[in-house]
Amino acid sequence: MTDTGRGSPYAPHTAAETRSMLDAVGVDDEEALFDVPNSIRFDGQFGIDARSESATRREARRTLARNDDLVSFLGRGHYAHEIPSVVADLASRSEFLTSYTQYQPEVAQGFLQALFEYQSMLVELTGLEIANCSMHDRATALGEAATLATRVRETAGSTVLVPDLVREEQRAVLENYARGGDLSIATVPTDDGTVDIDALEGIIDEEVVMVYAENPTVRGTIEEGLETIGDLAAAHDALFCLGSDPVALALLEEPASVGADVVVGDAGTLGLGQAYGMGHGLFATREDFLRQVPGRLVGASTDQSGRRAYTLTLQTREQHIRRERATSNICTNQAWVALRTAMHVAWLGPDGLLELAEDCVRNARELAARVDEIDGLHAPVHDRHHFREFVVATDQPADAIRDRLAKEGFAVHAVDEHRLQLCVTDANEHATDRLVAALREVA
Amino acid sequence: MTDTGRGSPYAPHTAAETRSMLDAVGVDDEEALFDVPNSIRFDGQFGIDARSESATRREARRTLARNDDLVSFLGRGHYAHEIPSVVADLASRSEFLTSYTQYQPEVAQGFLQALFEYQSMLVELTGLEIANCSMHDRATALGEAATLATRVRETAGSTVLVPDLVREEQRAVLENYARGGDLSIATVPTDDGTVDIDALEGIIDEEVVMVYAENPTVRGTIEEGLETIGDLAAAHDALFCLGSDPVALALLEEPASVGADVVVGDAGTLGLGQAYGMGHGLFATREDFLRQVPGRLVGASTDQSGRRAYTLTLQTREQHIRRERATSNICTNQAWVALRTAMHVAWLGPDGLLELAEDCVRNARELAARVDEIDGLHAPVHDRHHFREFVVATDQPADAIRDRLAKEGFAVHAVDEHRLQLCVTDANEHATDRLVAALREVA
Amino acid sequence: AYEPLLVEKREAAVSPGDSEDAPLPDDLTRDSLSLPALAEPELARHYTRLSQETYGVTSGPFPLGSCTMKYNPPLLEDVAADPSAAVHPDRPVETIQGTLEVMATLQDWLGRIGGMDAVTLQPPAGAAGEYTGLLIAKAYHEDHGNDRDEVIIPDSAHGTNFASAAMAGFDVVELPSAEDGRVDMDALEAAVGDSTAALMLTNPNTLGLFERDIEAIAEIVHDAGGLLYYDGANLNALLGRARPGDMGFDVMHYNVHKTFATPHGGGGPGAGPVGVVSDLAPYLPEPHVRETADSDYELYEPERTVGKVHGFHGNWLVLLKAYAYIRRLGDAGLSDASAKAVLNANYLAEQIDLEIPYGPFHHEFVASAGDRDAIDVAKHMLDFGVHPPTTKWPELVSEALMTEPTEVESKETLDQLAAAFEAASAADAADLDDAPRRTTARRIDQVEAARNPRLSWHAFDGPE
Amino acid sequence: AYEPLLVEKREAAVSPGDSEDAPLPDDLTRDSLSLPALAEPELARHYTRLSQETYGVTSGPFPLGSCTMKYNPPLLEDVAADPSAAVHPDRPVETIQGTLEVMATLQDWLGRIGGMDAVTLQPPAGAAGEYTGLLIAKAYHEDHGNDRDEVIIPDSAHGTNFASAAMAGFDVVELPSAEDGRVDMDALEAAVGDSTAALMLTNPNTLGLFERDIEAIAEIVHDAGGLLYYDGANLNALLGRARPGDMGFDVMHYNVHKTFATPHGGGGPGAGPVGVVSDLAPYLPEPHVRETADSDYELYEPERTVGKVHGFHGNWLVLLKAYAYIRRLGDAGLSDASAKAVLNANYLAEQIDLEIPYGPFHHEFVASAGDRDAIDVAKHMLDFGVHPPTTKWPELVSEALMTEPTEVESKETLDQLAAAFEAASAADAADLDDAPRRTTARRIDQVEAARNPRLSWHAFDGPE
Repeated sequence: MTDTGRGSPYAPHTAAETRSMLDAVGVDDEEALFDVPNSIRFDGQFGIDARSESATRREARRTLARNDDLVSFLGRGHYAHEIPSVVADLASRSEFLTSYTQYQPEVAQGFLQALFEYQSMLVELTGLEIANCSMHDRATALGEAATLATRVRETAGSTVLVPDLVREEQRAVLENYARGGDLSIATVPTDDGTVDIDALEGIIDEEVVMVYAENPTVRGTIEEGLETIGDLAAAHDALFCLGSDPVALALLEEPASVGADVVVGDAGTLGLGQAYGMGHGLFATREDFLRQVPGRLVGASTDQSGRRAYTLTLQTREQHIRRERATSNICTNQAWVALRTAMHVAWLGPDGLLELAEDCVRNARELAARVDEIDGLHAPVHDRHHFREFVVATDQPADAIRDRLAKEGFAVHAVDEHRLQLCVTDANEHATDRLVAALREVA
Repeated sequence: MTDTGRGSPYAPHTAAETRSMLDAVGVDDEEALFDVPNSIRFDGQFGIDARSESATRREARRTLARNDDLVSFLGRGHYAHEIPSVVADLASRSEFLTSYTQYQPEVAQGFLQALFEYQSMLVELTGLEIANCSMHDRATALGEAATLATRVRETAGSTVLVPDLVREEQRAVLENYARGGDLSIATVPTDDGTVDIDALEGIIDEEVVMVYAENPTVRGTIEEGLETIGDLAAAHDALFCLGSDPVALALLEEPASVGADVVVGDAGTLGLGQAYGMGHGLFATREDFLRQVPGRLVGASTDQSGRRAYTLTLQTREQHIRRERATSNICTNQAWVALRTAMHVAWLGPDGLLELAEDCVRNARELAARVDEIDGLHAPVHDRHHFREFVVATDQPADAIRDRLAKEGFAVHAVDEHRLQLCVTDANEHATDRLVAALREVA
Repeated sequence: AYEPLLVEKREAAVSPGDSEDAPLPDDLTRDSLSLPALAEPELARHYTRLSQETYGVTSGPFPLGSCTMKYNPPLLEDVAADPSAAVHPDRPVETIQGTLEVMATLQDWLGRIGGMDAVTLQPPAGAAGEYTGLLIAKAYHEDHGNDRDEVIIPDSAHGTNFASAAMAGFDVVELPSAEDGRVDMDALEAAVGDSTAALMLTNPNTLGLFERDIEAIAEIVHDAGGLLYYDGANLNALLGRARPGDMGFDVMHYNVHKTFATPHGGGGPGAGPVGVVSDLAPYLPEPHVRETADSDYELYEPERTVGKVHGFHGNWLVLLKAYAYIRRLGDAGLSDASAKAVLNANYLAEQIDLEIPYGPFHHEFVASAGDRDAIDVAKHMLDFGVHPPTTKWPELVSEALMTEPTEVESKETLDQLAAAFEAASAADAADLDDAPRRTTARRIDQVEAARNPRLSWHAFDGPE
Repeated sequence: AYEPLLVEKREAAVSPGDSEDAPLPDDLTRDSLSLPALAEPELARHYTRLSQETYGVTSGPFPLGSCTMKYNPPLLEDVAADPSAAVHPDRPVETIQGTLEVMATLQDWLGRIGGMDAVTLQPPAGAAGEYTGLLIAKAYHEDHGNDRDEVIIPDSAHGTNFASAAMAGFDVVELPSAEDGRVDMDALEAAVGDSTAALMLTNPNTLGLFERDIEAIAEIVHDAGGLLYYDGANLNALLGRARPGDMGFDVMHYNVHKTFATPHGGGGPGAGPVGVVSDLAPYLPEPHVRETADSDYELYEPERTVGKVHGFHGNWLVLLKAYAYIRRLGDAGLSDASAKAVLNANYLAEQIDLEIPYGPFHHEFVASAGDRDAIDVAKHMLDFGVHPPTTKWPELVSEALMTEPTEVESKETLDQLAAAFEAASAADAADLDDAPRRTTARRIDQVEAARNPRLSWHAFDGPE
């Protein structure tokens, strides 16, 4: 391991072995093996210095230390829940971490079973019959839902309805999918933080291929008219796509029971934690759409000795076989994050998961009440039930409060000039007393 | 996982399962199974609150954060070398971490082979034929060497000779071993940081059962008269026990070549890092003493199908079989640390290990020269070659300099009123410029 | 040993409405939820066993062609596990300068490595990178008033190329390969035209062959007004020897989970950063990271941005690992990685007797199983303790065994692989039919899996 | 699969004197050094395979009597991996207040759990704890002018008790067990006297039986002027139900790697803290940790200290793990651990047909393999995927199978264990002789290993 700057520390070749391999191949050196015209030969000088392992670790740590140490009360689609130590320990086992997509199922039964279990948990949580192994993230899952809608809807149409409260970044991703699929996006207004059902009724028509709603919404409000939305979508032969996450799904109305055809969301909400927006796209749908589902599916089968075995299945939907007629271009997905999600759900169990979800309601309610008592702050702004987060009206400019809180060690979101948003989970509830005290100072 | 304060989170029993198990046993509740007189029954109230997993982690982190964040230039028998990430990753694999002493070798071949490889590396490094799986630490290994001496020496005698420069803590441990074994400790003076050979010649007699020396010494000096010490010991039928560590052994004179009969030391110097003095005792000796070696030994054998296999061997030396006539009381040792040491040695390879060792000489020499240029500091105090560390004479009181350096973020050792000691390895050499700058300020 | 499903060990149901202090009214909550209910020690055993039934790079050679299954250093995991890296995407930029510095540095390094002027890190996978690149090409042509709706793709290209082109709204024009396995220049001349938005190319291609005429290819495509897209799947063949930018490519993606050693994780997450020449830089996804005059970092919206391809900033933790890998290796390490990857492929090819119709190849080669079924040979290779190569693809070679050993294999493991190739391809029909025999599961019935889809444990609720 | 030794994969030699810029003169350096020379990917595969050939608690049931192989939560590893915990032992105490607070808290908790007045954390293992306790007893008696050189130990005690007593310079007086498997009171009366320094006792004893007469035992020993030593190996049976201090014990050790879930690590490191009643507190090893008046922590030398039993402060990282475990469980968790440990032992015993001569037992029982060799039965149990119990000990039971399932086993795994017991003990002679068959290695020749000791790879240098 004395090779810093001399070669790859991960190539095991001794000089003698390299020599004998070159001899076997019949060339003088490795350069002779590169069939590259001289006109485009590169001299190898990227100008990137090598570092020893410890120096690499130290430099990365020093650089990352430029991130301020803040307790985050941020949410809006990327949530932090406490990850049990055992999840990181098991997921980091190198057989899981370094394996490939399971194209040789006979030596990948472990990972396949774990993904099958992941799918099963999401089937249970959504009430739908099919969940895939993962999409890139919630936004791309939403995009895939829209293209699924165009494939499965019986009549033509080109409109996707989206509430005005969806994160603009997610909508931006959807817009790119829509552009490729010749779809257009139309906006459904909200009323006090949830979908304005009357307005939706006015907008929806036969052009609509999909209606999207979220529960909870990006403002933490809980939708109360999901069944109506589902009925409206069904009445117009439009898919009803619901955005959620595995914690909320444990408590809130089951998507299948309100007529959802597709559920999307960030399943990395369990198992991964804060990762600058990295997560993995939950994608569940109805059995009817089996041949149109994007993404990988693990199925049960039997092996030659008659025992139950797992394998990737229905691969004829996928790009490596169907190419431009595939249901999606997705190849590398977020399998390892799905593994972590499954481990976290399993660790919580039904009791633990439900309790975690209930605390998302209780803690938000309690924190809102405490914030509301502070002069200059009014919470929650929306007269709804909330999950994890809520909006706070501020007398002072919201930006100023946010910046002063950052100095006190807290990260909160400024929605607009006079509104903040606060998100509380098991990962930051221990700091709520300090947050309230700081808010009292700066509001 | 919602059971904080309700029971053990690691006992999987549901209420129904507990009930059915109690029924099978034929009792009403678990309490009925405790055959404890009422007079000494305890009510279970220790007054220790339970914590959730995340709260436990948070509390421990908060408590440990009371340790100041200092770059350590401390050594004196407990050394820090950079641990490759792969060592922690592999050693933490649960099969290694949670396994037991290998009393069922058929399902412990992996750990046994790793220990066999550890033994082999220490055999190579010491030049002696036998190395055991580990003692508790360097000090207990030294104690065990002394009791070995009493068992293997042909004539009676009761004196162990130890240089005056040995850490007093190590000597204190040895003294307890000596007391139990009816031995007494006598001191050999040193001359400018290494054993005073003339003085040793004057002291040694037939009463001496063992002569101990260190290379490098606790002051970082490299002994130059080891062969003479070995000859003197041999001439008086005394064992020659040498203290060292696996890094130093890669470069300095091979113990076997200078007549050492036993080598002790902290092998955790590689593989473990700073751990408040935790490490593991290296213990190597000559083949002649095979039946008298303390501690566990892994040997090669064959299994029923004729293939090479590993097993603990020569267990008749050990306490669980020989009881009060055992070669030692050691049972639980430091096997997992030995595993880490072997991994670290293997990661370094011969080139890497030698380079690391050579840098221990070069870096100490270079730092001493730089320190010597600072007004008020003189280094090295001893006119010897040094390994990792050296003593610095100070004009100002050493304590004051040490305390001011702590405020600047550095931990150094004050030897006495006007002497400091500095230790430099690959783990802190990146901070030597800053240390020198700080010394310039405070010296 | 057979490991039961989690629910088969213990399951329990809860009903949100049941508790006294239910925090929500009944009509807003679900009726019940039934999930596995195991204690931590039971989970630890379950997943430990599942891991042991999974073949990873640490299990042995993993020579999947075009997948670049190189060793994933735990160093990268340690770097990514730094608690300071766990930030929320809505944090104000002035509070996450560390994250932004890593991203800006990685952008810079990838640019140097690919010979590109600007790089976005947002695409979360290689296919997402292709899609991003094509969105950029589309926007560029639209901006220049060109109505170009065709993307040309060689028949030997990765399936994602075709699917990504379709997703971005393009028609695919498939380009047949020439007899030497490379681009057929006449066919290319015939295919390009006013509708050509881009040509997508892998170089070296999936046969491991360098497209020697790449400069001429670039000229043809550029002359027709099209752009050249580089699929970075095979970049591990060329590090330090040739850069897509220098070859004439306008857009490229990098697979950091291939070239830069971030773990594949059983199928992901990866990351598919996209590099572009300066003309295309205004089209990169937003937000983009850049250094400010005073050495801070900021996010901004590129002038003509194509918008977003990920809801946040891509797979940050994966990017961080790639950053650590590139820093660890530096110039010499990266160049050596390619040297040894190419040497290994050539050495391995030399050790096996199977026909390899095309060459000279670089980091991978495609052997033919001849009159054997490539899948049978692959399954039987499993019995020798190695992972087999990719099978039956590319179709240019019959019964293809597409083999990429990467630089992390030693002469010893290459010899082991070669022995497995030889033994499996020399086995008799009965042995091949019966393979694999030494794996956790024997040969799995794919037809049954597809005909009678059982995609969750709910499928086992009834009598099995 | 057979895994070669590291040196059998690749070895290289270096000679310190060879380099141009050798930092030391030749006569101070060794001649040469020959070690394995492998790259990291090769090491990762080597040790991954070795780990998979090792049975741990995460592999399945591990019912070794008196060893308390309970589940080791990764939480503990995370806590111990905190970089703030990595301090040097020579750091001034004011710079390591966090470490000292953890130690002081753990001392306090262990005191409460054992009913002891003061606790030292220095002994690095259970046997080191015994030795420490006996050094304390010796110093105490010497201080009181007593010349007491005998330690009384029941014949069923752990081997370490005898060895530790010998190491501390005592003569051992072995106490035969009564017919009921407990201390023979008459024999005890006969054994105690002016020479009695201490009686060492495990309670429940190695048969799992509680010494019901413990108060009378204490009276006898105390009346004779001796001290009572408690071997904490079986403490997992009694948490929250009975405390050694309340039973009359004066000194005890705790095995944190048994009772408090720190991992065994293939044989260590553990930790063996020692608790004492207040009269003995002045004799504890130095340095000892205590809280100061202003809530800081300091190290001091107990007035009549026995000195040191470890070169520094014991196995700090192990102690830190034990601290985290106790904090996680708290009163209710600790009590429940014992309740379930005892229930599990009784339930398992109920499920197997073998004779269990002594009872009522607590967390462990000793079954007899009857006319079978206990080792054969144990080896055959391996074939059923479980770890067997401790064999042939204690000798009070012929062909003993000493079984301690701990609280972490579920009804399901206990049933699995019971099935393995039944199948193995019912197997015919041929099957037993041939066992194990499904393990990495078959039955290993112990005689060969001892007769022809090959203790390093150097033994294979010549022709094997």
